[in-house]
Amino acid sequence: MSKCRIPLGPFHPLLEEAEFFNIKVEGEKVVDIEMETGWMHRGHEKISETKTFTQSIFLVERICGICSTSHPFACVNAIEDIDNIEIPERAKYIRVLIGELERIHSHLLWVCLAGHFIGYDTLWMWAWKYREPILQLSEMITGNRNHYAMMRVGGVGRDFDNSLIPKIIPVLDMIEKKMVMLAGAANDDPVLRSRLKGVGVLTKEDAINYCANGPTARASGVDIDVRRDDPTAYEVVDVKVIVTPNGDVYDKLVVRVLEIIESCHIIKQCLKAFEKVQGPIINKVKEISPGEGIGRYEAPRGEVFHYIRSDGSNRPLRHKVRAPSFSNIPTYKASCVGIPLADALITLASVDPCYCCTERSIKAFDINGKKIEHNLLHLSRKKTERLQRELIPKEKSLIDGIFDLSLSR
Amino acid sequence: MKEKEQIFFEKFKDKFTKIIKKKKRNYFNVKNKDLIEIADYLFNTMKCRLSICTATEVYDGLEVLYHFTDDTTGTYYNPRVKTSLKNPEINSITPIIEGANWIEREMYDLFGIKFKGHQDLKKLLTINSPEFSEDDHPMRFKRNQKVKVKSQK
Amino acid sequence: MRKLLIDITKLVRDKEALEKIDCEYLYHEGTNPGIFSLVEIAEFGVFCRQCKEAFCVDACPKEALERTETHLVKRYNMRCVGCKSCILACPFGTIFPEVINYITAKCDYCLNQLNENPEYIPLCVKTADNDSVKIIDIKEENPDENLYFVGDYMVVRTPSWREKVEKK
Amino acid sequence: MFLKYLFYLLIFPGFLFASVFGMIVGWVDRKVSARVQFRVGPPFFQNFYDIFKLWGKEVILVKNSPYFIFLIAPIIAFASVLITSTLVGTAFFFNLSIGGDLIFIIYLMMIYSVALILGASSTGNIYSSIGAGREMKLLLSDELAFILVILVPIIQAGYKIDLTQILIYQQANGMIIGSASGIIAFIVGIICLQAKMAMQPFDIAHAETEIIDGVLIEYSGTLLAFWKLSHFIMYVFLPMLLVILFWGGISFASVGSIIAGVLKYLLIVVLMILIKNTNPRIRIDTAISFFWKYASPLALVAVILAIFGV
Amino acid sequence: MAFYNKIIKKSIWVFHVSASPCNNCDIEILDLITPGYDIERFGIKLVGSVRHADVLLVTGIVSHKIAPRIKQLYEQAPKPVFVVGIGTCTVGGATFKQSYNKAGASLDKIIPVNAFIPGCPPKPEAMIDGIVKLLGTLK
Ligand code: SF4
Ligand code: SF4
Ligand code: SF4
Ligand code: SF4
Ligand code: SF4
Ligand code: SF4
Ligand code: SF4
Ligand code: SF4
Repeated sequence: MSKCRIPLGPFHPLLEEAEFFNIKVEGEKVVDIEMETGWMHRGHEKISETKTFTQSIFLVERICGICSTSHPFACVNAIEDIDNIEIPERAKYIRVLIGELERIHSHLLWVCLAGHFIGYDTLWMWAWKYREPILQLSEMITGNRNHYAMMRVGGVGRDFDNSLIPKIIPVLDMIEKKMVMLAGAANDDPVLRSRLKGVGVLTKEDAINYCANGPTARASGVDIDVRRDDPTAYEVVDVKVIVTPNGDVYDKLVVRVLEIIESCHIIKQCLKAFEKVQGPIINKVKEISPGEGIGRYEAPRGEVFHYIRSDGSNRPLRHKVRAPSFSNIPTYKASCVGIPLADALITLASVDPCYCCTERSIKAFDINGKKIEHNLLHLSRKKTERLQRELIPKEKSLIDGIFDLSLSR
Repeated sequence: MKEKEQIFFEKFKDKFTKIIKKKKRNYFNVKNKDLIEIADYLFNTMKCRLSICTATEVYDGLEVLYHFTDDTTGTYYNPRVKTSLKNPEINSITPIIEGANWIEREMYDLFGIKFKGHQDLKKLLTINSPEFSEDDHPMRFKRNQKVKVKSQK
Repeated sequence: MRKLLIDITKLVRDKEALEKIDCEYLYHEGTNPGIFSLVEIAEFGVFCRQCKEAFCVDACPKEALERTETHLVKRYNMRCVGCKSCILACPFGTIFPEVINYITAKCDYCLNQLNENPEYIPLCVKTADNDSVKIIDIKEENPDENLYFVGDYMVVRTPSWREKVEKK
Repeated sequence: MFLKYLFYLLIFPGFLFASVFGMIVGWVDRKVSARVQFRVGPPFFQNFYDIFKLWGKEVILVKNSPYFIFLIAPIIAFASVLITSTLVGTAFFFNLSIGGDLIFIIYLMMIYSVALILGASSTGNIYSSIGAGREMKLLLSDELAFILVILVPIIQAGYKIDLTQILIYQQANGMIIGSASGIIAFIVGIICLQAKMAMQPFDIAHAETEIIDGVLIEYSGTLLAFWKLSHFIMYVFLPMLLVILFWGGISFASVGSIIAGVLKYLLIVVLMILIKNTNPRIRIDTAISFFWKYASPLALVAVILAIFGV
Repeated sequence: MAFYNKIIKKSIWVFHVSASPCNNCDIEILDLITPGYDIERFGIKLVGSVRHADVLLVTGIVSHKIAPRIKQLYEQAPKPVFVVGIGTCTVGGATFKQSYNKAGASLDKIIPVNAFIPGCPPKPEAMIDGIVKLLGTLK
């Protein structure tokens, strides 16, 4: 029986872990997945060594545009960890506010793309419609739609304007209402449920073994959340961690939707605090002493990890970045094998590896990795022949007729 | 919670050198031969999660820092293993932790550290790249390229 | 006691001498090796008049310069933006434009290596032309030979106003 | 006589009318979809621009593929769609038909699908071949249901396989949709149309996010224009076919009846667009089991009911 | 030809090529087709296959690995095809200027580019403006 490899990608933007999947299928069933990475490799860690600490914050912001405040957040955490720098309370609230706004828009983006992936363009468009106000809020608060440029070592770069509070609350209420609606719709819609429930299950053991984190792990019942476990600004707010037991795509959807609602609650706590907590937003940092620091932050997709080693100058000597997807992507191996191709794609997407542009360039390889553009036609015919045999042995004659035609061109 | 940490440091007292303790962060040097045992203890007994490993090139060699995090307390345990510049080799921890697969491949790619016992050690990021051959490791410093070292007067 | 000697007169004579000197810590390839930070510390140590109301401190827009208790002026590299206003403001012209950069380097006098191996010779010493940087054994300051201590590990050879002050 | 048929084929219910009207309905589709998605949607002439533009673009042939099939497939498909639309159109507007035209229509529809499969598998692209495989599975699953659906009016009209005969029967005895078997068949029919038109939830062979437009991936320029045009024409005659079969067609007796006829047609179109916009794409195995387990048996029930004249 | 140009201006099918970007430009491109900006109003549509494309929207610094693929894509696209570089990345590399995995100083060293839309990321309005300006150059 001929197996066939479907190349997926490589036009897929995922920071250092941009991927190119070689999906080995038998018919429609996935038997193996292999990933080739490095298409988007830009060498951040090396570039960072040529930049000052302040500049690296903006560099890591550009690791990825979706959670573009998570990386700076973790980066400043790491720098502050070297010298145990404390930040003012108001700055903490501002950091939390930005982080949670980002989480909302990122999770909504996931809902959009998941919708797009299962061919539900209406869901895509609707979720995007609700995402747009969040971006506008971000623009109001930080001045930018995506790359916020708010984080600084020792605080934040821009104060929050208290007069914006009445504008933010209605948007949050709207989002919350819509999310409740979406959760209900996902629960009721039989077609949607059949596409998501029980699909691409990642067991708890696998999640732990593969060191998964973030919503991917939480959907599998692993109770971790950096915001609660190792808070650096989040100690000022209450964070409820959402954990679901099943690990399928449906649970991943549920976790994300509930997290959006939780984020709305956290933002409301911040807004309440802003009226009371005034004062400086940044501590002056004069020097970073030699040493090493670890910073992490719960990005929408999981734990962002930054390790910074300083030699006392104003540049990092080593700057290690680990995006959550780096740990989450290898879980594909556990969750995608043995399920139909159409499901594999949504499972791949369910980890949320910034999956907006997978469907790109085409190149085929055979099982030995040789290019097979030449006999691909032959292969595909063979496959179709096999399919017809499997599918309807009785009506074989009709189909055979058709294929004789195609072979004798 | 504190006890777990103490038991750990008691148990491996004579295997650690140069322990740096900070708030929620522990760094300690270990020997290459003890690495697997310590990783096994951290991962399976203390139920730590392997966040990532950081390879760094320092003046006299390469070092790899393993970042294990205990999610119940938010504490980091960072064993540091040193290896030589010429022939960097470290024991692989993939037999214990499946998730280390890509991490070690990445370090092999960028720094050229060979992991003994890794099933499938090939490049991760610059694989099949037209620019980088198999022995190009872009994160390594090109030492003393422009400098001609003169004899000491 | 072994100390690192910097001969500023010799360094200044040859314009490119500074650029040629390499540093053990090549973390930041090519740019700004540790010798710059050595020269900076040296010049704040021996050239700077340590004014009571320092113009340079007042001129700095980012409050990166500060006077420490020992009257030395110190530049904090996280705050400096390399605008070089301080160079213009100093009435004595004691700050070299070359060494006040936005991106700074750090020298630890190769203490790491020296601790392990006292015979160790740092790379800056190896690469410096005509003995402008070397390691010497020295007990105390020697104003007659223009040798002054700066900090614990460094000795600078240069004519300095400190000579006259001390002679008085 | 010959000229008249040529006129039918090329101008009125055929090529010119079907293309223009199809593009307009295609615009309605895009516009309604956009409105459902809170968007404004494209301008009225958008599909015309698209087709004209495609006409002028370069056609890229795939290396090492059988050019002949690649080139001829869209033309065969277009021709078969065109003839179908002429057949349906003449019946719809002029109450004219050749004997046994329903059989023709079923065959021509199948030829369209087969041409699609052939064209797709001739490109040598792996996504195309997956798309072709899916198209074939889909064809095999929805075809039975579709034929059963068509059987219902045939049986009700007294085993007549002409569209005109069915219309005449309906004029005499009321619409077929009024009967129990009629309504069941009509519902299954709409679902079959959805599959035939490759609209969600059955756009499995085109699945943009899985296999990049699947079957049409390698087509460009004029050839792609042919495919698009065929698709637009299907917008015209498939709903018309349903109107004829179940809903008594259109009568030009009065303005009111004309409007009623147009409304019937539009209702089906809008229904299809709404189904498209409120459903995700389903998996091919779900689709197969849906058609074989639910749709076909349901249609069969309708046929049995029709035989007993319910 | 003039007539044809008029038509092509009204019907632009774009294919989105992401060549090692930070994703943000890509997301903002998706923004364009969603309710907020809805460029289907102007007949601009995102397509999945490069064979159907009239405009290639390229984002990102082009890494060594992806550069040959980009060239291939450009060749595969049916002419006439326009290339628009979105974001500062394509212009000169932005913060990634020093990257060791960057092929060519800017996108036009790799494939011919008709327009650049700088910004990091460019606002959706800027992208619409850029595309409209590009179309304005067609006579
Ligand atoms: S986690 Fe994903 S979305 Fe977030 S910054 Fe990293 S790559 Fe981008
Ligand atoms: S103004 Fe010049 S001399 Fe005075 S403290 Fe500043 S640098 Fe030294
Ligand atoms: S003249 Fe210069 S050195 Fe003297 S007191 Fe004034 S500022 Fe200080
Ligand atoms: S160069 Fe630095 S220290 Fe000097 S004035 Fe400017 S900011 Fe201050
Ligand atoms: S770059 Fe120009 S505008 Fe910006 S701080 Fe320096 S002098 Fe001022
Ligand atoms: S002493 Fe060492 S650290 Fe300092 S400049 Fe010389 S080589 Fe560099
Ligand atoms: S003005 Fe702002 S956006 Fe423009 S180059 Fe300067 S920092 Fe960047
Ligand atoms: S221009 Fe800016 S936003 Fe766009 S891809 Fe490059 S770094 Fe990201």
